[in-house]
Amino acid sequence: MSTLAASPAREEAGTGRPRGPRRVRLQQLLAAGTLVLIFLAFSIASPTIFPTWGNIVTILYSTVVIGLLALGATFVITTAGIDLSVGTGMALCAVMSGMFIVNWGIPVPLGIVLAILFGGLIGLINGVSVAILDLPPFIATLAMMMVASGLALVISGAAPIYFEAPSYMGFSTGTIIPSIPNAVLVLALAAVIAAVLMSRTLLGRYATAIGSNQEAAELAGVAVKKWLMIVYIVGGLFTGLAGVMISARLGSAQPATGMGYELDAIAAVVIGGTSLSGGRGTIVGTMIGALIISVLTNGLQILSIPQEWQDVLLGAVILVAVFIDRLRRRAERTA
Amino acid sequence: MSTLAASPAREEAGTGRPRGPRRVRLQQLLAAGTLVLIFLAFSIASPTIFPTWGNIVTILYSTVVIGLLALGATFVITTAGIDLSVGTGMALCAVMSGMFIVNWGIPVPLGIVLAILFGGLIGLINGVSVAILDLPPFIATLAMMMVASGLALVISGAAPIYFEAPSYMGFSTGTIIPSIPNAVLVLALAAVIAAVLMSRTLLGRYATAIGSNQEAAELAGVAVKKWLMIVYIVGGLFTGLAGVMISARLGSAQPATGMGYELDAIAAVVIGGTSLSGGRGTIVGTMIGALIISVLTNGLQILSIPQEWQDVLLGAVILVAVFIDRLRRRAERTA
Amino acid sequence: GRSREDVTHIALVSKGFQHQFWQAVRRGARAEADENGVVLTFEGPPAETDVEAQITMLQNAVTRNPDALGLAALDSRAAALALDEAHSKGIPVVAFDSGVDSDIPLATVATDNAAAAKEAAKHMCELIDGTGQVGIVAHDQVSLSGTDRRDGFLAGLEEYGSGVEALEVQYGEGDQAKSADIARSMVTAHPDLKGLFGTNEGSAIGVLKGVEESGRTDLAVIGFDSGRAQVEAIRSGEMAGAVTQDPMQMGRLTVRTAIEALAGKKVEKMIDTGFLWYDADNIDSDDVQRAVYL
Amino acid sequence: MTDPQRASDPEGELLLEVRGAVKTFPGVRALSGMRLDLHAGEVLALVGENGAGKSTLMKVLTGVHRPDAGEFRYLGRPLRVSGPLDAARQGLAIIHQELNLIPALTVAQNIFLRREHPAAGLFTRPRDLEARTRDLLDRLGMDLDPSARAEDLTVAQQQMVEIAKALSFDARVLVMDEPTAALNETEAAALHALIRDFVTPRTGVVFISHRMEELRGLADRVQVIRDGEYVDDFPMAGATLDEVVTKMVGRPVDTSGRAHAPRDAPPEGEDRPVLLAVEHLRSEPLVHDVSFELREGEILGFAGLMGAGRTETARALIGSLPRQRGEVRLRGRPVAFRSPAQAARAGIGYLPEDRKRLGLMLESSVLANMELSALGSRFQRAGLVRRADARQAAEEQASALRIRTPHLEQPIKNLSGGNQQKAVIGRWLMRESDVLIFDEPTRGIDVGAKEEIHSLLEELAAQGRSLIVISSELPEVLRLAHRVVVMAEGRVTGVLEAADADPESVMRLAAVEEAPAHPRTTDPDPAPERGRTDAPATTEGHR
Ligand SMILES: Nc1ncnc2c1ncn2[C@@H]1O[C@H](COP(=O)(O)OP(=O)(O)OP(=O)(O)O)[C@@H](O)[C@H]1O
Ligand SMILES: Nc1ncnc2c1ncn2[C@@H]1O[C@H](COP(=O)(O)OP(=O)(O)OP(=O)(O)O)[C@@H](O)[C@H]1O
Ligand SMILES: [Mg+2]
Ligand SMILES: [Mg+2]
Repeated sequence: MSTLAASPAREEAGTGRPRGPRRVRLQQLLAAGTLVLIFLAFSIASPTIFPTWGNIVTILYSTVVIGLLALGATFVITTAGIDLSVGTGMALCAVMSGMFIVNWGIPVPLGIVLAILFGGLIGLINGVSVAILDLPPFIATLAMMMVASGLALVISGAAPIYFEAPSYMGFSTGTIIPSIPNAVLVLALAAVIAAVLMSRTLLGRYATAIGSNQEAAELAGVAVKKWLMIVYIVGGLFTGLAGVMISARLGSAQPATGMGYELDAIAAVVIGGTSLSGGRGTIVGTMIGALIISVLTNGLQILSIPQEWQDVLLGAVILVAVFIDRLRRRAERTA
Repeated sequence: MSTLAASPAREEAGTGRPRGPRRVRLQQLLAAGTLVLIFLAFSIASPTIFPTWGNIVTILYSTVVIGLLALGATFVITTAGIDLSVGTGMALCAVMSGMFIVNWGIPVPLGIVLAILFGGLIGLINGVSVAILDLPPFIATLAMMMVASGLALVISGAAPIYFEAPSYMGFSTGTIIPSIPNAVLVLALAAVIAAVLMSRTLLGRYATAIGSNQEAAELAGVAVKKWLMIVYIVGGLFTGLAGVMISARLGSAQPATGMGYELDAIAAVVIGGTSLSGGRGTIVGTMIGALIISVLTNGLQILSIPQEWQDVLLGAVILVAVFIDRLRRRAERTA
Repeated sequence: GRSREDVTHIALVSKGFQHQFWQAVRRGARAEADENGVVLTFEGPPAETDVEAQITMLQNAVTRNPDALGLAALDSRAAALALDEAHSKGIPVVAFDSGVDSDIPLATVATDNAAAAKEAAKHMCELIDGTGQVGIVAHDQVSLSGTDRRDGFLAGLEEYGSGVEALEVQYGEGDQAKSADIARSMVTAHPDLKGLFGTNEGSAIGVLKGVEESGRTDLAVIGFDSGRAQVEAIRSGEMAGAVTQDPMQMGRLTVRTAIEALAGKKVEKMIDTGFLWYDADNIDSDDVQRAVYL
Repeated sequence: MTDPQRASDPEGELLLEVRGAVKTFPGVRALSGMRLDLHAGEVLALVGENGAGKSTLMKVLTGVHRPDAGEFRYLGRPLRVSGPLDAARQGLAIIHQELNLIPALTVAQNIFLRREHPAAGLFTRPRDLEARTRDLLDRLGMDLDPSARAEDLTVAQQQMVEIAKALSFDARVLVMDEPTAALNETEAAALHALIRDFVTPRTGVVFISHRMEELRGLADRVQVIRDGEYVDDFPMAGATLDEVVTKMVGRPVDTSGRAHAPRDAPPEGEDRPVLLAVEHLRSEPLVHDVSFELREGEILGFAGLMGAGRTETARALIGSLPRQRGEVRLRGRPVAFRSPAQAARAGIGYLPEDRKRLGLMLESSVLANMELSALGSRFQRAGLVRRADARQAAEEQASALRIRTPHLEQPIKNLSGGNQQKAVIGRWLMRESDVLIFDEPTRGIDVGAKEEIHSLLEELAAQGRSLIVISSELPEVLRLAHRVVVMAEGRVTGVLEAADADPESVMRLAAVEEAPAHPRTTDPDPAPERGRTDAPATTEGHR
């Protein structure tokens, strides 16, 4: 094969070696750059308030729910799928958590586990629709979105369920580490787990393979149906955890919330650099994406920009952020 | 066709030629079947009320706005894109229509045209983001969704704009043809135009080509950027028209509406059988999809099913509808 | 941001932003603020179900260290943490629209949604002389304003109209088009329907449109809140009447109370901004004119 | 034979035995009563026209498709496979015609997909995987980087990965479906070497190819199939090309075209007006400095090794790749196309080399694929598509190219590789254009069809159209070209008049720093055998 060795294309591949991994790392570094940029901008605009530790905690805290949903969504999107049911699914899981713990008096830790598992159940149903019934993910999860929002109301009797046990709220508001709410730790932990799943396990690899070329994956013997199911279940588990965290933060399960969260979550994933056409998922990117969104929201409110303008700016900045990301990637491709 | 004759496929070749077109027609027939089925079910459940002419008009009337948005979305989705900005974009166009006609006193017909063109402008911006800046349609239009909802509030001063001219309301509520509101005629006309655009013009062909393999289309000499822009502009024009129709119905431009309409519109398109992965768009299907949704909503309300159950059922039925559609298509493939 | 020393900053975190009711509150608050040379910020979540969004807004507002804070809590429990922080920072808090069950707020500038809706029910029963079917198009199924108005109205029907049958309540998210479709369906589904009630401006206008489109003219339509369309409909008789609260007054009083509290004045714990029924007869009276927003 | 110590051994153990295999697809009978024997120690060449059923047969064997009927025996026992992976694990490995790597995964991840030996059944072990891949690649003498992503590899390298994957199973039977279609002579030769190493007294190879020249050097036995049926099989040794082709097509075919290259009468080039002039074209990373002239009615051949940059040159020319430098003049007027659409409007069409990725709209019908390029120019009035005309023209084109499909509404993905290629060529023939750039125009096309396409290209040239033919098959270039542009490493290393163009001269120019690789390409009787012996010859150079 000495010819291959000699050909320029070979050199291309030669540089290819470190390129794959290094490229990703570099990109995330730069994506983080966008985040830092935005952060600095706000720090200059509001030096006394925005960059304070208190506010940073606020930002992190407000990232938790979207962050968790986005983590789950990253796996689904990596398979070239999409999950619109995370928002109302989260509400449903919150309600179930309330049913378990408040109405049925199940001990808090067990109740939390059950609520998370219930999220997995939602994911399972999505998985069946997509993998077995072969429905388009968009429509399958859209339907689930409606069903979940309905069920949340039915089960809760359309009324918030209030948690009594302080330990439950503590799960979000407590501070094992001084001045850092547990919710933030939970998100961090979840992110680490997600990162391992994505880059160090078969789940991540097969999800990528399926998203990159499903037929080829199938030909290569990957049990596509099975792994698709697992991916949606994993997504659902994160949804469940998000449901627990939001109800723990609010001290109550709000059956009617959730609608709209799915778009924010997907936005976070895409801003982070995961491709909606699949085959390319980065957990670090997703976290950065989620942070970009919450830093923007927080910063604009800190600067007390009139609310109608906040939407406009948020939209504009997201466009720019993604555009820069694009430029960078194109630059890399031709570099 | 000598080889066609000589080929082993000979047996089929005869029947083959007309098969394609006929197949499509057949499929739409069957999709319509699902609609008819649902309609019959409700007619049996509520024989005295549901199938009355009055209620049918109600259904058609309530289909207008979603229908128009779905028509526009069909083109975008055919290119494997997506447009999340149609909902709030519609609200913005309604507000602009109010500005033009009420605040600036532009004559109604011209004002309507301008409002529709404004929708085209929104589409143009989406088109630039997607075709020129090469941003993922999902994120580009998501950003536009935020910007539009913000601008609608800013421009209207967060207050509804009330139309005076009866002729404007008449554009929706009037009845050129006795007992059929003009809005329904507008939708019908729009659908016909869309159908022609999709199946008889370069626009439809190129949109399909781009959707099924953009690179191939490009190398085959299709001006991909140009046509992508046109597609998004067309989508925007339908959005504009929807904005006019909804404000004409309500007699006022409501700056705060629109959020959520985009998902219904996309759902209609997908239920109709257009593939979100592009390369396959059917206008008839989209209209059927839109009707399926509004028939379901109306029927469930007629039966005064509790709201929370309506969502559940709506979701479930959509799943089933799409699933049947899938089965049918698979059947065709292997038949 | 701005130089904080000289000017007084008051932050209002409301239950909503886009709906006209909240815009009216905002206008009233702004007017009062301008008169007193106070800098006002007004924020509210997109929907009255977005509790978390409101908590984040509240949190951010507290972080900004305003001189005083006004809150219309979507959920008192959820707001507790942020309120504690405000309290510990010595920021006086005024609750508005509905109470916050916490002793932190110095005062509550509110109105009784249930009572208002009950008033509406009373007139409904009179209009349909105590018998027949009545439909309710509510704007929200969970939030306080939604449930209070719904339940208040239902209770009112019980009390004043022995023979009145309330249909299954339907919810239109305060979206006029959706509410109109619902109203149409109700009218179609129940030929001998006597009256319809919309629980906020969007729902009311929707009901109005739905009835109008259905061609029925004999229905008693009652609305809630005001806004130009409702006022005109009441003038023209399409709508029998509506209960309105006094959102602008609510905004004014919230800001005024906050300013007084800052000035160290003693403030009343409970300030009721009240509500009033208006119809073709009293619509031009001064207090109605003051209450309704257009 | 190039490899005397390995005599063909039809008496070797019977590895594969197929009888009466039947497979039908909607509208198509791909296999009807097919038979096949493969003995240990032999390389069996499977030849047939496009759509004859070669790939289908192999897909049925390796569990991609379920056969409708037929008896399949492997190592004497009835063959039972649940799918490709299972087949491979049983020692029955296939390399598909269409590359089936997963773009987003690395070489290592692709090769050992589903064989990761995960820790605790879940955790991947990247280092271990790399190591295993290195061992494999070293054993095969492949210089590939285990952690390069498949999407960053050239077609040829992707092919190598597929092969490495197939060989990584300890396979008894190796099936290769047109593995050399995307390779040029040198790479093909290297592949042949691999195959020879693979074949032992206990293993056998089924080798599908449309490049008759290479078969003589490689195969022990040829089996010809036609229209899904077994035609004949015989030792390669005695067989002449014409026999094989005649059996394939079922009628005598004149293959003389390739017999006497280069074409004797190069049209008196000089006085023909220059249609297209390219000067110092530069398009990083693969094209550095390319200049050439295309005359009216001329066929300009482009030869070069893989990655020489011919494809990129063409794509920079039509504006689908950015160009940093250089001037292009069409009829003396400078042009700078920013998109293929502009080039097409100016009368320049480009047929991409990578059919599946860049040529086809797989989900769409044959018609939609064929009419695409001409829609805007020929088949519309005021934006309205004249569907009847388009269909009419497409049907004429389809029969002219002898495209094998039940009807034009058939999804093109259901056509055989070769017929897909014909459809894409047809796309450009349906549109009026003066300059046509064909990148690997006969990649995966059967001899008969290749012959047709060659004469078709000559016809076009005769009609005064100017053609650029990029081909990695030297004989093709030599046969068609009036002049041959040779490229290496993104530069033009020479332009040869047809008369002076022969494999040696071209190879010398193409393989710049690779001189030692081709000392023995001077072979006994150039004229008739040049094309065929070229591949093995270069290989000799390697070993
Ligand atoms: N999935 C499929 N669905 C329908 N028809 C198919 C399918 N696959 C193959 N065919 C048809 O079966 C016949 C044989 O196809 P096959 O790919 O085996 O031919 P081939 O000998 O490999 O041709 P080539 O040399 O061009 O690759 C062709 O007519 C093709 O159109
Ligand atoms: N499928 C592909 N994916 C990526 N690049 C490709 C592909 N096909 C061709 N190329 C580009 O073309 C170059 C060579 O492609 P290929 O393997 O077909 O050899 P070639 O066509 O002889 O080379 P060239 O045409 O550049 O002289 C590669 O270096 C690559 O840049
Ligand atoms: Mg084949
Ligand atoms: Mg090439």
